[in-house]
This record gives sequence, C-alpha cells and structure tokens, in this order.
Amino acid sequence: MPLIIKDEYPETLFREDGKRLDGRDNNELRPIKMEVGIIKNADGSAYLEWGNNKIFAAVYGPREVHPHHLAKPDKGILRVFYRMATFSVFDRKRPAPGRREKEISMIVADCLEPVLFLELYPGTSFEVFIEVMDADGGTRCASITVAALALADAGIPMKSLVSAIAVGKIDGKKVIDLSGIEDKAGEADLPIAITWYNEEISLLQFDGDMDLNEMNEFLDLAKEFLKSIHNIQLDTLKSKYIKLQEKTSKNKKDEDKKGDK
Amino acid sequence: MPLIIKDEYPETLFREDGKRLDGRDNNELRPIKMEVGIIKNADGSAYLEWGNNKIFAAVYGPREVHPHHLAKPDKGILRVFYRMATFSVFDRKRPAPGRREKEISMIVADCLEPVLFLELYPGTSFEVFIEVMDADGGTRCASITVAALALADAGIPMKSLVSAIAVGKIDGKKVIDLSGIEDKAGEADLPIAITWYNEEISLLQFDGDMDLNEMNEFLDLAKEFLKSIHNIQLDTLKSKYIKLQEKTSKNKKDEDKKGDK
Amino acid sequence: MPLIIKDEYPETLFREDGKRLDGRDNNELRPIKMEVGIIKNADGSAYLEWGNNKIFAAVYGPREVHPHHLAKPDKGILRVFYRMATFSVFDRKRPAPGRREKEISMIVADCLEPVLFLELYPGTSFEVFIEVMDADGGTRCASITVAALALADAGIPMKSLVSAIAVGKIDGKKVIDLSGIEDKAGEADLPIAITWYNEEISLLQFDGDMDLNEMNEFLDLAKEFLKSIHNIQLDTLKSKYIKLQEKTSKNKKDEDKKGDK
Amino acid sequence: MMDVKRIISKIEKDYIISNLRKEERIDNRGLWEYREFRIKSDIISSAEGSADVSLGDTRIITGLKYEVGEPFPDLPNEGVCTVMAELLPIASPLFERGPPDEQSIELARVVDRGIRHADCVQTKKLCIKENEAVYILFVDMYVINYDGNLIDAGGVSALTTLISAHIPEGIMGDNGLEWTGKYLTGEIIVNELPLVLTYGKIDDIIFLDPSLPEELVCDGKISISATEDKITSIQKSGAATFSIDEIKMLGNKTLEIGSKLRKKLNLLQYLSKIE
Amino acid sequence: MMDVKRIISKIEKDYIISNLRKEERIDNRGLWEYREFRIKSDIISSAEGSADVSLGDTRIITGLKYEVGEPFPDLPNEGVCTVMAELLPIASPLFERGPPDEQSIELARVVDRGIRHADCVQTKKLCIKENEAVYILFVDMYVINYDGNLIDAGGVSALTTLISAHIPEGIMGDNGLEWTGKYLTGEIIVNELPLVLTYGKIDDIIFLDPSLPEELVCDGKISISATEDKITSIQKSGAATFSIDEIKMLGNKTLEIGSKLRKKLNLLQYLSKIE
Amino acid sequence: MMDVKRIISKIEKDYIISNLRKEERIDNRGLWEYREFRIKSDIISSAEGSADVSLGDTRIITGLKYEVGEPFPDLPNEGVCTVMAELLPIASPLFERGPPDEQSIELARVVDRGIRHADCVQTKKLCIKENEAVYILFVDMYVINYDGNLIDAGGVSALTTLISAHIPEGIMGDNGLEWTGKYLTGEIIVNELPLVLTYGKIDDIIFLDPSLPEELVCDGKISISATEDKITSIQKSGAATFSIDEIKMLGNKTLEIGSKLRKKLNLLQYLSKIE
Repeated sequence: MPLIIKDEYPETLFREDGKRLDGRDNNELRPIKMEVGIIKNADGSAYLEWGNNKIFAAVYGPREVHPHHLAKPDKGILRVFYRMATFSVFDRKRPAPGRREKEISMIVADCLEPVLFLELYPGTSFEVFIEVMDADGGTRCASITVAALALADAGIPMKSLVSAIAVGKIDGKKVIDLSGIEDKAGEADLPIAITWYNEEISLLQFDGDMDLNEMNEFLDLAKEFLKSIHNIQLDTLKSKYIKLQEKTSKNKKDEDKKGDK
Repeated sequence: MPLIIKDEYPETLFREDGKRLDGRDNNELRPIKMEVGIIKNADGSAYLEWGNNKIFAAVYGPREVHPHHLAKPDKGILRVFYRMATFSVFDRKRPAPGRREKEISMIVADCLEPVLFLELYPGTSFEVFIEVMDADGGTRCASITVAALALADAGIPMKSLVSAIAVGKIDGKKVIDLSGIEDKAGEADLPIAITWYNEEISLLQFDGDMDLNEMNEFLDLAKEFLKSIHNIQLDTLKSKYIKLQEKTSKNKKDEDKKGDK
Repeated sequence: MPLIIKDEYPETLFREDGKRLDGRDNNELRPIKMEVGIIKNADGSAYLEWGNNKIFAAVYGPREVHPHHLAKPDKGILRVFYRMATFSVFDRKRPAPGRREKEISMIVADCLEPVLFLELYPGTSFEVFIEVMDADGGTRCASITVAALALADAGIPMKSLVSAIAVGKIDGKKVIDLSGIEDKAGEADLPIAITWYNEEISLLQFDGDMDLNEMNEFLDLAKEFLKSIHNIQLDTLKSKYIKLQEKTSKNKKDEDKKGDK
Repeated sequence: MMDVKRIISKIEKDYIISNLRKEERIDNRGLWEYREFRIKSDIISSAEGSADVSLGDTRIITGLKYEVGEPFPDLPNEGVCTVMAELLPIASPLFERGPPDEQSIELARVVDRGIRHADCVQTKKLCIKENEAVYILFVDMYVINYDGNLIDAGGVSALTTLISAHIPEGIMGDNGLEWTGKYLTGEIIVNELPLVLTYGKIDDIIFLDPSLPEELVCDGKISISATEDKITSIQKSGAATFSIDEIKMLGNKTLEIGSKLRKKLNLLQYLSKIE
Repeated sequence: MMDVKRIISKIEKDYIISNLRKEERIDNRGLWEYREFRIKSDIISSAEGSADVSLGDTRIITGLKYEVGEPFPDLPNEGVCTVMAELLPIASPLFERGPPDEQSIELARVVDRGIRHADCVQTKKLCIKENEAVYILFVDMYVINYDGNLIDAGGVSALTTLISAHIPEGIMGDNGLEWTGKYLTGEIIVNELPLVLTYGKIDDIIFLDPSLPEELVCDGKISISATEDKITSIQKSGAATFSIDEIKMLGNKTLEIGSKLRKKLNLLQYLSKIE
Repeated sequence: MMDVKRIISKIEKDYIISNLRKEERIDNRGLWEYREFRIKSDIISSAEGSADVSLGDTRIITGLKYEVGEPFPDLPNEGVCTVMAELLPIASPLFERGPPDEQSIELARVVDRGIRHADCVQTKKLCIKENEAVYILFVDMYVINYDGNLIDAGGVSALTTLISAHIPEGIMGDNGLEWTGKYLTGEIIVNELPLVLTYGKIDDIIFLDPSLPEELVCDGKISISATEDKITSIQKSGAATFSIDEIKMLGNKTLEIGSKLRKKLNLLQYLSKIE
C-alpha cells in the first residue's frame, strides 16, 4: 500500500493581514487567462488558466453520431466528456474515468445545452472534450467557462455564452472563486453558471448548510462576478477576431501590393 | 480488509423435539405467499415470499431484440436475468452480476423455455428479470416458480406452469424445502423443477453424494410436493382473475346502474 | 497475498565446459518440431514445439468482419490474437489478456501482413489466433514462425513464408535462440523476423545496449540462422503434401484396383 | 435526465403542459403537492436495516449492509456511509441492464449528499477503534417500479433504512474484534432528518414531485435537500434554467413543504426496537 | 447450450435424428458408447501438473498452477482448488474472443463440482499452516479443438492434471515459508476418481457422449458425475425435459458405464514419479 | 499504426510520395530533418515534474506523480518508473474515447523502453529503505494535438519531465516514513539522456520524423533510441520491411542525428532548482 504525505488542512484560511492564504481579498478573482483556437485539429478549442487550474476544451461537430443508435431524428445531441489528468491533483488519479468525472460531464452538458440550437442539427452530435491538466478548486466552473468558449470558437450558433463561478464560505466569511484548499477546508461552495441570453442559472450545486438569507446573498454575489468572467470571455473572442482581421487585412494589403506591381 | 462476524454453522440441524431449527417437520414447506401484477410498468410480473426469500419477477416482451444480432429468424428468444440485491445475503454481495448469477439465469431459462411457444414469435425476445431482494435458501427454485407466474401474468401462451422445489438431506434425514442454513450445513440439496404439461423434469441439479436408492427416493419425494407449489401458483392466478372479474362486473353493474338512471 | 518461490537467476549462464546451461553451443538452436493441420475446425493450423515452448496457431478466413465497422472496402484485414495460457509461465498469468499480449499481437500482425495479398480480399478479415501453452523464451519469434505456417496451411496465397529467431548476448557472448532464463538474465535480446520474398526484416525489437558494431554483427548472425528455421518450415509443409499425395495416390490405387475387378 | 423524451407523443406533451399552465396536473394534484408516500421498514431479514418506500407508483427497496474496515487516514475516528442506486430493468422498459448509467449515478449522488452534508449520519459513532477499525455502511437502493421522481423517494428510502438500522456492536479486544451482543441502532446513528424535494420545470412553470409523464416532458429539474431550517444540498439537472428569483422562492418552499412532510412521515417511528 | 443451432441444415438434422431413432449414430457408435479417449500427462514444463486429453476430435489441454495464500476464515486448515475453462477461438469458428461466456462458465462449473463434491481433492492436505498458509490450486482448461461434449473431456482432463501434480512442498519455518525440496504429488492430493458422463436428448431418444453435430441438434443434455458407487453431481442443461423414470435409468447407467471407463482409462498411471 | 489510411485521398498520397522521391517533403524539410521542438518544463503545479513539448504541431503534456510502496521482491533496493500514454480525443478526430488502444500502448511502451534500458532513471536512487519502501514514479503523457510522430515528442516529453522532477525526500524513521523537507530532483534521478528517433518508410524511401500526412500514407516506421554512443532500443511497427543494410544505416544515422539534437535541446537546462 502506498504511503502518501498527509494532505493536512491549515488551521485558518485567512492570513493575519485579513487576506486569504493566496493573498486575495474576499471578493477577488484569481488570475485568469483564456485563449481560443489552440488545438489545430479541433473544430473549435479553448484553453483556460484560472489560478492553478489549466484546462483544455475542444469541440468536434456537428458530426455523425457514434454509436449510431444514440442519434435523434429531431435534434442534434450534445455530449460532454470531462476528464482529469492523473497528475492534475495531489494524489495521482487513476487513469480510467471515474464516477465524479461522468457526473461533472453530465452537469456541464446540462449547463451548455440551453444556449445551443440543437434542433437545427437533427441526427448529428457535438462532442465537447474537456481535459483538466492541473486542478486547484473550481474545475467545474472553469470547465463550463472554457467549453462555452470552445463552442463559440467552433462557430456554432449560440444564444449566448455561459459563464460560471463558485461562491462560498470559508472560516465563516463569504468569498468568491474558492481555491482548492478553500474548497476542501471551507464550509460551503456553490458553483453557479449563468446563460446570458436569459440571465438564468443553468448550473447550481451545493453541499453544506446555509439558511435562506445566506443562500440569497450567495446568489446575488455570484451574479456580480459572473459578469467579470463573461467580460474576459468576450475579450478573448474579440481579440481572436481582431487577429483574424489583421491577418486578413495584411493579406489584402500584400495582395494589393502585388496588384500594384 | 473487512472483518466480518463469522458465519458459524450449528452443530445440529434438528431441535430436541425432532423439529427442524425453524420448527418445521421434515416434509413441511416454509410459508409461501405469491402475488401477480405487482409491477405496473411490466408486461407481466409476480412477487414471491417463500420463507425469508423475497423475489420479484417481471416479464417484458415480445419485443424487439437488443442487440439486434441476437434475434433469430425462426423463433423468439427467451432471456432470463437473475440478480441478487447486495443486501439479500449475509455478506454484502458485490453489485456487479457474478458468475453464479449468470449461471442461474441460464438454468432458469432452460427450465422455462420448454413451456413457451417461442416459434410463434420469430425475431422477437422475451426478457424475464428476476430480482432477489432477500435470500434464505432455495432462491433458484423460488425464482423459477415466480418467473413462471410472471409469464402467465403477461398473458403469454404457455403449455403449462413450471414449479420447483428443493429436496435434500440434513443430519442424515430426508427433508423438503431446505432453508439457507440447511442448504449450507446439510449433506445434499436437489433443486428440481417440473413442467406440468408433460410432467417431466426441466431442472435437476445436485452436488453431494447419494446412492441410487437415495436418488430415486428424492425424485419421488419432490414430485409429491411440487404439486403443492403448483396449487399455490394456480390459486394466485385464479384470485387475480376473480379480482379482475369482480372489477369488471362491478364496472358492469355501475354501468348498468347508470343505464338504469 | 500469495507467497511465491523466488525466481532467482543463476550467477552464470554458462557451464564449466563452456556450454550454455541447457547444454547448447552458442550457435545451436533448441530442438524444434512443427506440425500443420493439427486443429480440424480451423481453415489452417499449425503446432510448434521450440525448446519448451509449445504453441498452437489457427487461421480463420477470409470471412465476414465482426464488428462490421472494421471492414475495409479496398482490402482485407489481418487480425492477430496472441494469448498465453495461465500455466504457461512460472507465476500464473491472469486469465484476461494483458497489455503485453496485445502488443505482441500487433507486432506479429505487422510482421505477417507484408507477405499477404490483402488487397485481393476487400471487406473480409483473416483472424490468426496464437495460443501459447508453454513458454520458455522467444515466444514472439516462435509465434511468428508458427503463424506463418498456419497461414500456409490454410492455402492462403503468400509471397513467401516468414521466419523469426532471437539473437542476443549473455555473459558477454553472442548467442542465438535465447531460452527463458537467458532472456531474463542476459544482456541483450533481439527478436528478428524476415520475409523471404524480399529478404527484408519485418520484425526488429531491441532493449538493452549495444554499439553499432555489435548491432551489425547481430543482424548478420540472425540472417544465417533464420535460414535454418525456414528450412524446417518448408520441410513441414512438404511432408504435409507428401502425406496428402500418398493418401491420394493410395486412394487412386485403391480405385484402380477396384477398376481392375 | 433520461433520454426518453421521444416516447411521449407530442399530443400527450401538449396536454400535460396546457394543464400545468392552468395549474392543473394530470393526476389532479396541485403544483406543490406530493403524491402519497407509503413506507414499510425492516422488511429484509438479511439486511441490517431496510425500507420499502413508494411515492405514488414509484417504488424503491433499500437495504443496509456493513463491513468493518480501516478508516481513511485523514478521518481516523469516523466510519463511512456510501449510497448506491440501481435502476432495475424490472422497473421500467426504459431501464437497461448493465453498469450504472447516468441516471442511477445521479440518484445515488443526490441522495448521498443529502445525507452526508446534513450531519445526518453520525460517522463518529461508527468508529470502533481510532485508526484501526470503523464501520463501513452500504446503503443500496433498488428501484422496483419507476413512475418519476426517484430522488425524493430514494431520499426517504435511504433515511428510513438508516433509522431502522440494527448493526452488531463490536469492540476491539485483545484478540481483535469482539461482538458485544448489543446493536447500534438508528437512534445512535441518525442525527438530522434531511429531506430532498425535487421540482420540475417546463417553460416557466415549476412544480413539485414530477410524475413520470411530467419528468419525460420537462426541461429540467432541481433537487433541494433541507433539514428543519437549513438548505443542505442543491442539484440542478437537465437543460432547464432558473432565474435567481425562482431559486430563492424554491429555497423558501423547500423549508416550508419539507417541514410539513417531515411531521407527516414521522420517520422516527421506524427506529429499530432491538438494543 | 450454444446458440448455433441455425448452422446445422434441416437435412442434416433430420438425418441425425432418423438414425438415432434406429439406434444408429452418424459415427457408427452405439447409443451408450464413448468415442476414444487419448490422454497424455505432464506435458507442460511450466505447470505443476498438466494433461492433454482428446475425446474423439474434442481436445482440451489443462494445466495446474498454485499460489500460497491465506485460508478462508471458516476453513482454516483447508487449501482451495479452483477450475477455470476457456473455449479458445482456435478451437472452433463458433467460439468468440472475449470474456468467458455461458458455455465456458458451465464447463468450468460442472467439472469443478464433480471434483469438489466427490471428495476428490484432499483440501486438508493442501494446508501448510492452519489459519496462515494454504495452497491455492488453479486448474485451468483450454479447449484446443471442439467436436462436442467438452464436459466429459474436461472432467478427465482436470482429473488427470491433478493426478499428475507435483507441487513444491512448503513448511512454515521461523522465517516464513520454506521449501523442503520435496513435492506434493497427485498421490497425496487426489482421493476419489469421479467421472462425469454427459447424455444428450432429442425428442425421446437419449444417448451418451454427444458429438458436435448431435450437440447442435439436441434439445438438451444432462451431466451426471459419479464415483464407483455414488452419484456426486447432476446438471441438466438446455430445453430438454426428462421423465423421472429416465433420470432413474440414467443414474443406473452412469454407475455402470463409469465403472468400466474408470478401469479402462486407469488414470492412476499418470501419477507423477517425483517425490 | 493507426487505421486511418482511408482518410487521405489518393491524390494527396501520390503527391506526398512523388515529392519524397525527389527528396522533398510537403513541409519543405529534408529527409533527415526534424520539425521544430518547443519545450516548457514544470508547468503543472500539482505534479512533481512536468513538460509541455511540441514537435511541429504535435503537442504532448506530461506529468510526474509518485507513490511510496514496497519494492518488487527481486529488486529490493530499486524504485519503479512507469510510463503511460493517452491519446486524448481533443487531439484529433482520429482518436476515440475509451480504454487505451494499440497506438497509445505502443507510444507508452517505446518511450518506456527508451528510458528503462538506457540506464536513464537511477532506480536505486528511488529506494527509501531496502525491502520496505521505494518510490513508484508515474510518468503520464497526454497528447494534446496530433500531427504525427508522437513517439519522438513523447520521448523528449518524458525525459524533460524526469529532469524537472522534485519529489519530497523521505526517510524511514522509527515511526514510519518521515519527510526531510528536501527534494529528490532530476539531477539525482536522471543519468543518461536517451533520445528516440523515428523514421518512416514508403516504398524504398526512408525519412526522419514523419508528419501526420506522411504517417498516414507510410508503409511502416522504425523507432531507434540511443544515448551518445549506444543503441538502447529498437521497435519496428507497421507493414514496412527494412533490408539489413538499411537498418545498419539507420543505426548510424541515429547516433549522428541524436548527438546533434541532444546538444541543441540541452535538456539539462530544465533541472529543477529546488533542493
């Protein structure tokens, strides 16, 4: 039997100066970096760094459904496969996908489906593959966020983007965007996703305990910071089109120059 | 490694008064209760309590065969799936079906097939699902008995019912209907099933040792008590039709009354 | 946890008289025996004893591809399934096929495919099953050799036979045809297969270390003894046809005799 | 959410929805009304606790088994309680044989979380000797008939099973584990009584305890577990989305309806009488 | 019973049956006559016992491996003997790759039971130290060619393998397991010599040792294991039914034919000469 | 070799081959020229060593995890290093979900052998206490984008990962394993720097580092691992055959090109600075 260094929790999740252990304020996001189009073979792809989380998402589709009997005559199907690398967590994960991964896959699919027009693609499927290379709390929110970007990158018509963030309670204080250690040692963690076209909640999970007041405050707090996530997603997509435009206009100039000769 | 309370066998299987440990005489059945139509979603179903055994059976079919390549052009197929609940036995059973469950499934199918007219249903399948919720010896006989009832409840044409019972030897004495502890600690156990249309044996299994005389006596003993099981099955089906009739006639009366008005 | 007798390696792989532990000279093959047509149900089959290795091979095909989606419209496919019996090795092998078996299956297929005219059999498959009943070093070479015989026995058109042998280094000396203990305790082991129609290498594997000179010497050494293996294969096939011929001519004589009467 | 929407006809779907718009349901319930719960406990002689729970025609039989094993290194004095669910193929033509599918994983997970996070099972009472031996409880749910809303039926079924528990009491003596002849019962093991309430949503209509036809046509569901005054678990499933106001309203409803249901079911009546 | 009846043509089937009605078989045997057994023992150098058994063209190679492990808690001074069977795809186009199917499970089970319940393997001789270390024997059968009646060939194959056994003798010394340099042989391990006899039934005709074509057309089979004077195992398979009188008759036949076969095969000639 | 030849059109295939005949490649490389390697190390915070390696558009991320376990009985003072590979479905429409297929097994095996047999990993340095506790290293490769020649990219990726290693140093104290606060780094673990070079063959043309289109049309490949002066591993795959002279020539090429690549990549720059 392997002996593992014990993964002890700290006694407190706040430093003496009142900051969280990673130096953040209660309402401060971890650093976030997003990119699209990072996997050349995919129809759409995106990469996300969110704190120490490092996640790739790729979209393939619309394409033929395998196995065939899953196809639906009246609409396309969306399938999400969330997986974690063995080395993405403290104790090596077993390579085969576990129950947790299957469950998160289902949750992410439920969360993205409302923004798609699946009825336009009868008999076909969209596959979204999410690969978590490094994990540090909030991977399901990060996965939803990066998967939405990958769908957009694939040029698939969408009602809106989807953004997600976790809010929670650590050492009795409400915070946003819980890190791995905060998630494990804290009292509450609510991952929340929003579909922007109707500004409704498409993911909501919670385990812990809270009274109604707390719940209401959590929801309002999440809504505020979901907007920040959304803005980063939009900027990422814009900068892609700006790059494309520059490239196109450069090509055009080059052609114009050629034409001049 | 789990440590389990040791499942010790008693030194003797008879009480001082000559009765078996559960108070029965050698030729006494445990209490038996049967019901049909208990699972609304099924095409036919039955429930059986036989001593501490509690078993559900449901029939679905005739229906399309999945996977398709199992279908036969010249006759229907009968598939039986016998399963035990994890908590139905002393040591928790692992959830996935084991070899023993597959083997009993096959044996039960072999035992029921002779009474069906499968040649009337080419290209289709009948599935019989048997779920043992509580087990205490003789589950295979009980399963055959309840599965036959479920097939009858489904209204599938049958040459006859099938009934089953175990006979055996404990502490050197011939007994019928062995309980779990008698089955494990006794010397011999013969589950026997009969197809009533030709009064022939469609299940016979034995592990232990017996000479020819003993075997012949076991067979004759079984035949006698198989009739008792058959009678309970028939009564169960009758009472279903009586109930149906009462309902129909009540409806008819109600209608008549309405008509009167 | 099972306690197993420790499988210790000897200190030296040569005896005092300079022979190898099994009494062979450095360039001496172990005893080899081959037979064809040994499995009546197969389209072609062969059996090989090579030292203590005992291996059966059977060929089925050309036949319909299962599962169907593996079929290719423009050529037949060759599938090889190499398996070892649980009792074929010192520590009981687990019954399910392991990674090593899958890898060797792939390697053997790669090695046999060049001699077949798969483009003549679009939409069909050839399955080669190799069952190692007793293993003592060099099973992959032995498997290639016996599989090629089984293909020939099946009457499948082939550009040539394929032969294989291992060369290697034990206690610093170059030897051919390493036994199990030599393979494990020696320094180098190169299984090499040759397709005779072009006299090129169709299998080459190596793990250990060697400089370029050594590699070149190994290759030349292998080539020499591959011819010996080839001759045994050819003799085996010839004796089959001689037997067939004898049988036919005997039948003919018998008929002639009949005709005389 | 099971992938069986195709089996409900368009006509039936429209009928269900148009009724719901009028705040009427096909079985005549109100939007916030449960079907009838029927509960029997300790029905499995081989199990150390069991329950047979029906919610309308949905029926789940649950049993408890235990093993004694080593505790997790980071929780050296706590036992373990796991929940498994199987959607038996006897229960519906929609259920297939084979390894647990998404719906059964979801059922087990949601019920498990309701129990785990509500401080329901007193895992410290399941410790025999710190670092050495603890009870591992297996709460295994089998769906016998499926008529919608497995989660709420499963929650009551798992809870009743734990309440009815009677586990042989072991202590660590000099020669290893010894049995005292007494029992750990639900009285010792179960602390809180969390209930899980599931709501369906079709278009903008929300309703409690979806029956099978409602479940098959609805856009999605949300399950909320609660004790008397706390929300302890939330799980949204399916493609429905909920406005923040709707969720706040449902939190409120859950405490209110849950409290009434807890009184009505009076689950502590199923405590094992064994000592 | 394998699901391959379709591969036999109607004409062939009628031919087989009409012959049987005349008490003739397609290979000219009588109804109660075996095909020829051919036996070689100790043919696998890596195994601690082995056999290569042919019954007509049905051929099975069986090997014995052992491990040393802990005994079951309820049988602290008994070793364990398990039987596995694999229907290799080399043996027939009817056999498919993949995990053991029903037919291979049946083969292993029936052979296992014949051995287990006839007091054949002396499991108490397989104990190294009570509660601590016992031998676990693996008797693994591989079907090399399939021409019907795997069970009877498998029974002889497993028995011969056990008879030919030569397992290193271990004792528990101060530093754990030590090997004495001697061997446990079949002489020590094997007590009884149970044989299993399989009968096919078509309509009302019963016959011994079904060949492949007979097996493919028959309604079902019954396998009966016996020692010299006792029935030790019975297994009916397939959709045939047997009258009680038929079963009584077959019990009788089994003792009679089994006794003759036991003498003829003289399996004790395959005892290992190692000490 | 993946079974995807059908997806390349005949025209594309002819174009690739006719170019190769003129010693030209579709991406303008020479026959013995690599695409560009791009390497980042220690990029995964949860891993005890990692690398992100691109070879052209082929990209592999590799991470190192460890466990402490018992050594194999026959190597009581040596740790263990295992290599796993997964061809992620994000990386190509050619890759399917599911358990590792032949191509991923091949990738892991060839990379593993290059490391294992070149005396690259100092397994004796991975021993904490003889017979009791050793490190078990898991080097797990994930293919992020697939554009041919996974093996050479994987080899560099695995090697860089090991070089970047920083594993907590443990010693066996009186109360079991204790952590010293120091680290075992690549400096201690990695001895040799073996590189694996893969050549494709189409008809009689051989070329280094096949790109995806080349890989899809080639008859087969050969991968040769080498240190500065020794061949340490050879693996031929696919249906190509090589003359003995060709193999001798490739042995030569491998040492020559490998030596240059080793200098250019300068992998020791990725040693962890932690002590």
